[in-house]
Amino acid sequence: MQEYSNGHQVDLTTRLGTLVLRNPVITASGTYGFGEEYAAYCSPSSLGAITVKGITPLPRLGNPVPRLAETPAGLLNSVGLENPGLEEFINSYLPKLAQLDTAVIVNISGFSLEDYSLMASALEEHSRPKNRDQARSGGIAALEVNISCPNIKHGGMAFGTNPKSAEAVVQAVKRNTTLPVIAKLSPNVTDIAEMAKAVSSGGADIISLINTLLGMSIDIRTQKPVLANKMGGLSGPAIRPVAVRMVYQVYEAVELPLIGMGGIATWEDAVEFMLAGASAVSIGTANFVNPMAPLEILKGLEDYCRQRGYHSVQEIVGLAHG
Amino acid sequence: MQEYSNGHQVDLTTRLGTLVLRNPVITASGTYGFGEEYAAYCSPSSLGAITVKGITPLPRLGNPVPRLAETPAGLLNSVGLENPGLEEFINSYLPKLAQLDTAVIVNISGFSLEDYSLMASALEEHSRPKNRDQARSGGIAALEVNISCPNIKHGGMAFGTNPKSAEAVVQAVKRNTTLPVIAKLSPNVTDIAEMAKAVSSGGADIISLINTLLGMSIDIRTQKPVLANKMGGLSGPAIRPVAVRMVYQVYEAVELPLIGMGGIATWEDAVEFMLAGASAVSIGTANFVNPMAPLEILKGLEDYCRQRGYHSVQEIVGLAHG
Amino acid sequence: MYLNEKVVENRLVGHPGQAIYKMVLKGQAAQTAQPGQFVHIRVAESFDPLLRRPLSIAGINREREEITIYYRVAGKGTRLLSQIRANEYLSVLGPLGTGFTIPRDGEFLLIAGGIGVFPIYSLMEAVAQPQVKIKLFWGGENKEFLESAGLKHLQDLGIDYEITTLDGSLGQQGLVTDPFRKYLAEVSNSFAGVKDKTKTPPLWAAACGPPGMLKAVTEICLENGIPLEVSLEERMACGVGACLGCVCTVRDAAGNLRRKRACKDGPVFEAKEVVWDAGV
Amino acid sequence: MYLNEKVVENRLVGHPGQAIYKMVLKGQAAQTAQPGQFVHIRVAESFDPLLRRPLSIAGINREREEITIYYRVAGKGTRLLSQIRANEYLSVLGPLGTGFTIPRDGEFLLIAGGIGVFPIYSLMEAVAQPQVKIKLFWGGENKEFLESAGLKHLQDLGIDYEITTLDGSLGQQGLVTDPFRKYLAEVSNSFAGVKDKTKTPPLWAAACGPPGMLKAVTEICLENGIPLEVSLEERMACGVGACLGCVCTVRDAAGNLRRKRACKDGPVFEAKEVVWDAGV
Ligand SMILES: Cc1cc2nc3c(=O)[nH]c(=O)nc-3n(C[C@H](O)[C@H](O)[C@H](O)COP(=O)(O)OP(=O)(O)OC[C@H]3O[C@@H](n4cnc5c(N)ncnc54)[C@H](O)[C@@H]3O)c2cc1C
Ligand SMILES: Cc1cc2nc3c(=O)[nH]c(=O)nc-3n(C[C@H](O)[C@H](O)[C@H](O)COP(=O)(O)OP(=O)(O)OC[C@H]3O[C@@H](n4cnc5c(N)ncnc54)[C@H](O)[C@@H]3O)c2cc1C
Ligand SMILES: Cc1cc2nc3c(=O)[nH]c(=O)nc-3n(C[C@H](O)[C@H](O)[C@H](O)COP(=O)(O)O)c2cc1C
Ligand SMILES: Cc1cc2nc3c(=O)[nH]c(=O)nc-3n(C[C@H](O)[C@H](O)[C@H](O)COP(=O)(O)O)c2cc1C
Ligand code: FES
Ligand code: FES
Repeated sequence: MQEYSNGHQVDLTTRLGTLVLRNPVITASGTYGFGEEYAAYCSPSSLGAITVKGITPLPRLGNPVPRLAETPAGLLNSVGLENPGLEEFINSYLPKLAQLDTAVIVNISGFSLEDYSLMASALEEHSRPKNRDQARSGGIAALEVNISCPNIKHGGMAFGTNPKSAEAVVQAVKRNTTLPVIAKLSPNVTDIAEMAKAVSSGGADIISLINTLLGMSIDIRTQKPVLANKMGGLSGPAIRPVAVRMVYQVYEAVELPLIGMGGIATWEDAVEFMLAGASAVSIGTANFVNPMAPLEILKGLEDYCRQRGYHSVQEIVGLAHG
Repeated sequence: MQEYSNGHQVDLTTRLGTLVLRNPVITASGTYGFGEEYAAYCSPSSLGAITVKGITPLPRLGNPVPRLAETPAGLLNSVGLENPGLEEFINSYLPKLAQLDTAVIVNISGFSLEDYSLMASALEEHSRPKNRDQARSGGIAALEVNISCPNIKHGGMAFGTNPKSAEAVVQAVKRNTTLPVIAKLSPNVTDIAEMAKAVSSGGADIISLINTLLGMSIDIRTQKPVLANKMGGLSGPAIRPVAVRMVYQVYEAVELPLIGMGGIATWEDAVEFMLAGASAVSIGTANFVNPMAPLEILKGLEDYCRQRGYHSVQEIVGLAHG
Repeated sequence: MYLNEKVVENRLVGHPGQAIYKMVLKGQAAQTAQPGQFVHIRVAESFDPLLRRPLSIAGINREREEITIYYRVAGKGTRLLSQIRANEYLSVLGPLGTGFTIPRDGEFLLIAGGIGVFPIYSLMEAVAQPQVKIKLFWGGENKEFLESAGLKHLQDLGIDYEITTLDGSLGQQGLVTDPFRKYLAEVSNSFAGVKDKTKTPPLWAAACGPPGMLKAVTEICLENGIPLEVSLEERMACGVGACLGCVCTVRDAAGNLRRKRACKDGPVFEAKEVVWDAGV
Repeated sequence: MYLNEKVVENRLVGHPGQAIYKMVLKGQAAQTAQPGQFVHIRVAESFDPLLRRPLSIAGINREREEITIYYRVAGKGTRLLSQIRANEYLSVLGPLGTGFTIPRDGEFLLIAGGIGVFPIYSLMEAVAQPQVKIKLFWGGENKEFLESAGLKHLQDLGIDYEITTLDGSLGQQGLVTDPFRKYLAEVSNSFAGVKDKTKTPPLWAAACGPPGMLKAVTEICLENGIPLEVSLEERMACGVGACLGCVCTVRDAAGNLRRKRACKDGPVFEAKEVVWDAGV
């Protein structure tokens, strides 16, 4: 690629169907709070998008503590969708989020199809940018449908492990919103490609993957599970090979743009996901380890593309295939 | 438990149905060769059992290299069942194995029901101990039915992700052997309890779990998958929380004795699996890191039991439940 | 703040069996550190262990730009930390969290259980004496532990303290709540004659230690009408309020259960709002 | 053997940009080590990185009970290794594998590509000179690399060598196979008159380097009828033959493809049996 000088600009713009981001680096739901907590370390305005903690129709206390257990290169969590509920989210959080200079993705979870429909239509009203400038920075940029939370008893992951229900949930959301709909897949399935096809039939505009792997840790002193909720979701570098494999498989199964996540901690990891087929990447657990991770990853992605002569970061998407 | 002094003997005998082992520490298939390779570091005679590399009816070259990729706290492998084939195994390897002072578990893999039947009946002939002494040390102690290898194109994991085929495979083996049959489950399924119930209906005497998680790693320099076979099986400490969770779930789903494995590297990990419901543990990838691991684990298990006043190591099995 | 702090000192203090270390970090953290806050330290570059480790700020020296930390080797993270040598640099998040309120008058009763004394050290230093009178109640396993965890330091500071040990090897045998309760009874006796309660010096209390102890201290203080702050320990991931991993349960003004984050809303809380053993 | 070896020395040698280190280990490994064998080192206690790292034995001193290793920092494992200090202990498996055959007469031609020269160092030391004449052909990226990887060491040893660099910054520009091929042509010319081939000194060859180079050297040696041994590098997990991760492909006497394990059956193989680019 000698035609490009080493100093050329790399276009970072990331088009996920109608969702256009200034760059492909997103923060993952549940790991970046509501956009404020990490602002001092890693400004939302330098990110492609932020994804807020999963919201449910009613407020939830979530699970009892302990909610965290560390495992080799991994983290088990059983937060259990603690969140202020839809109304409080709209009243207290959304106005602040709308002021951030970044695309805001709202992650929604429910226990029934009605829950999902309800949230989609309530958020729809708050999604319209008030002016042209907000098209990028204000309001809600997209809805991420969490059908894959392993930490709640009913619904949650159950929707995400059955193709029919997954399709139905996505359809319910799609009917009640004009926003781009991201379907977030659970890795706890036999056939991830089948799940991807199902949400694609349901009308998803984008697929994000993976959520956490269902895991467990036992305290040999107390002889009881470490997590009060017994099981939890495994995230972090430990799960990266599983996530990369699933992104690779889903890229071959459907035509939709993908947001890849699961253990991304360095820019090299991000490149790996993009080569596997992700158009954008989401950073979760790595924030806890290194709050600057999203920025370092963005810089590394850009340098990688520049050094290899790509004009746009999107040129590397899916290159590991074929 | 003050009635026991600190110095009491702990009975390590491990009864897995009719398979009786002198202690609960086993080495996992594919990680301990044919019993010779590690003999200098960790004598088979100190182990409860050794499991040999997966055998197929015909010899196999396995997959091309690279077959290994390291990931955070994990290892991807795509050996692809390289093995000398049934005949050569019986002629060249089995006689040496029979001389080891330990129980030998033969791991079998096939591409059709006939393959499994064939291997079971061929090995049946070589399973009978020639004398009383060999009941513990000679011949074949059990067959482990590998329906979960992710590294071969046909058969293998396909059997292990469909309850009906899993049941059929176990049945085919069971019909052709008098040896205890261990069904080895794949973790790459939505519902591990369902799979356990299926192999239980098929007549399995023991269930072992987990085999490797399907994963992938991409080389960002070459922009190709690191493994020549693209995907491989993820093992090592990274997968431990998933394995513990599955052992815990299967313990509640079926009555069969379980052999737990997946990322066990220390005695604490082994205790964790036993508390989750495993009657014995198998050590795989940890051998590569520390060839003395099985011995250290055995010692740690014994000390744990002694310090807590258990007379038999089997008393701790399943304590994390309820 | 996301900082690179220089390790000035990192060494075992006291009996090797107690495995308690003192670490001094030089850098910006000292500038804003408050007693009760903590730092979140990355103990190694590797992803095993993955998470940072939260450690209380036990000493603050703004002039020398140094904070002091005491830690006990509990597992693989603190073991790795103990292997760091002077002049190496550590990735530090902090100071994090909300610290103790520092009283300006009256008597400040400090109750510490085990290594819960560490954050109390910086608190004692921050209190202006003798305007405020300090009295510390500290309970530990045994003499060896107390000696390793800073008994001499207390004596040097000239602090008024009472000690309990579980095995009676030093001070009174029993729980730290015993002398604390006894002391409060004495105080209330000595003021029994004073009708106008505004004339008695105000009492404040702060506690750090295992949950059982904190709960007992809370009950005692509620009975005696003494405002108490407690420092809670929860397993933490982010340390900045983003992951909701470290919550404790409180009852809000309306009587509803709510969660607060130990890392951001705490680790120091008003004891009266905390719901112990929430079970949800 | 499963050993605890003491690090006697571990330091950067040569240009920092080349990141080549020399490590000396004291312990039992030296007793049985043979040129071409390797040690399998655990670089840290953590599980990230998980696996041991295979490194060739580049020097053997039985008297001092020391082996020498040269390594280039390639990734996180070797980076961690470079941080180990003298007097620390390392968990070492080895010596492992099957080494080179050491000729007792004639001329021994050694062909090394890049860091493939490291195992060649111990091989040269093991050859009894001058009964056996040694000639080394060594190709590298550039002058800086060759200087860092031990050029001076070669000069000290008084070995006869020819150097190539890809950029021509030292020695001849090009591939190491160029001077090797040229030299063989000269040798064969000089013996052109000798009818009785048993009268010419026997030629032996050994090579270590990247696969492309080894393949080319193999072709040259086959053409010239020179017995060649090659040392192969494959990713390794166990290092002892148990995992089948590190195989290479050979053709057996019957013409069938078979696998051999680089860690146990190799890393040194007879070049003529190796099937390059097996594709299966
Ligand atoms: C706000 C805060 C301040 C702290 N200040 C100090 C201090 O000043 N000095 C000090 O020695 N320790 C302090 N701790 C505790 C310290 O963080 C843990 O001991 C440390 O993280 C253990 O890490 P490890 O890797 O060594 O042990 P691990 O292997 O992670 O765990 C060892 C044992 O400790 C338990 N454990 C781990 N983390 C926690 C936790 N956060 N809370 C309770 N139990 C835990 C584990 O279950 C296990 O039994 C503090 C904790 C918090 C939350
Ligand atoms: C028998 C044998 C002897 C060796 N002797 C030496 C020696 O004397 N000196 C020396 O510097 N190196 C030697 N190597 C190579 C050395 O083992 C690797 O460089 C090292 O393991 C890389 O570890 P890392 O964690 O630093 O890099 P990683 O992060 O693991 O990898 C860095 C890069 O090296 C590649 N890589 C990793 N392992 C291997 C491998 N085994 N073969 C080929 N590529 C690999 C990776 O794909 C990656 O591109 C030897 C290898 C073998 C198999
Ligand atoms: C503490 C924590 C909370 C999470 N909460 C949510 C959530 O509310 N909704 C959701 O869709 N995913 C949630 N996730 C999953 C992450 O968004 C992400 O899919 C997963 O952690 C894998 O990425 P990682 O390995 O980079 O963390 C959570 C993860 C963690 C660690
Ligand atoms: C290199 C390698 C080869 C393996 N080969 C087999 C095999 O032939 N048959 C089988 O049933 N399992 C095989 N396994 C799976 C292991 O037996 C074990 O189930 C898995 O690795 C999880 O345990 P671990 O994390 O302790 O390694 C292999 C694993 C590895 C790492
Ligand atoms: S540790 Fe993440 S919210 Fe407190
Ligand atoms: S590395 Fe395991 S067989 Fe060679």
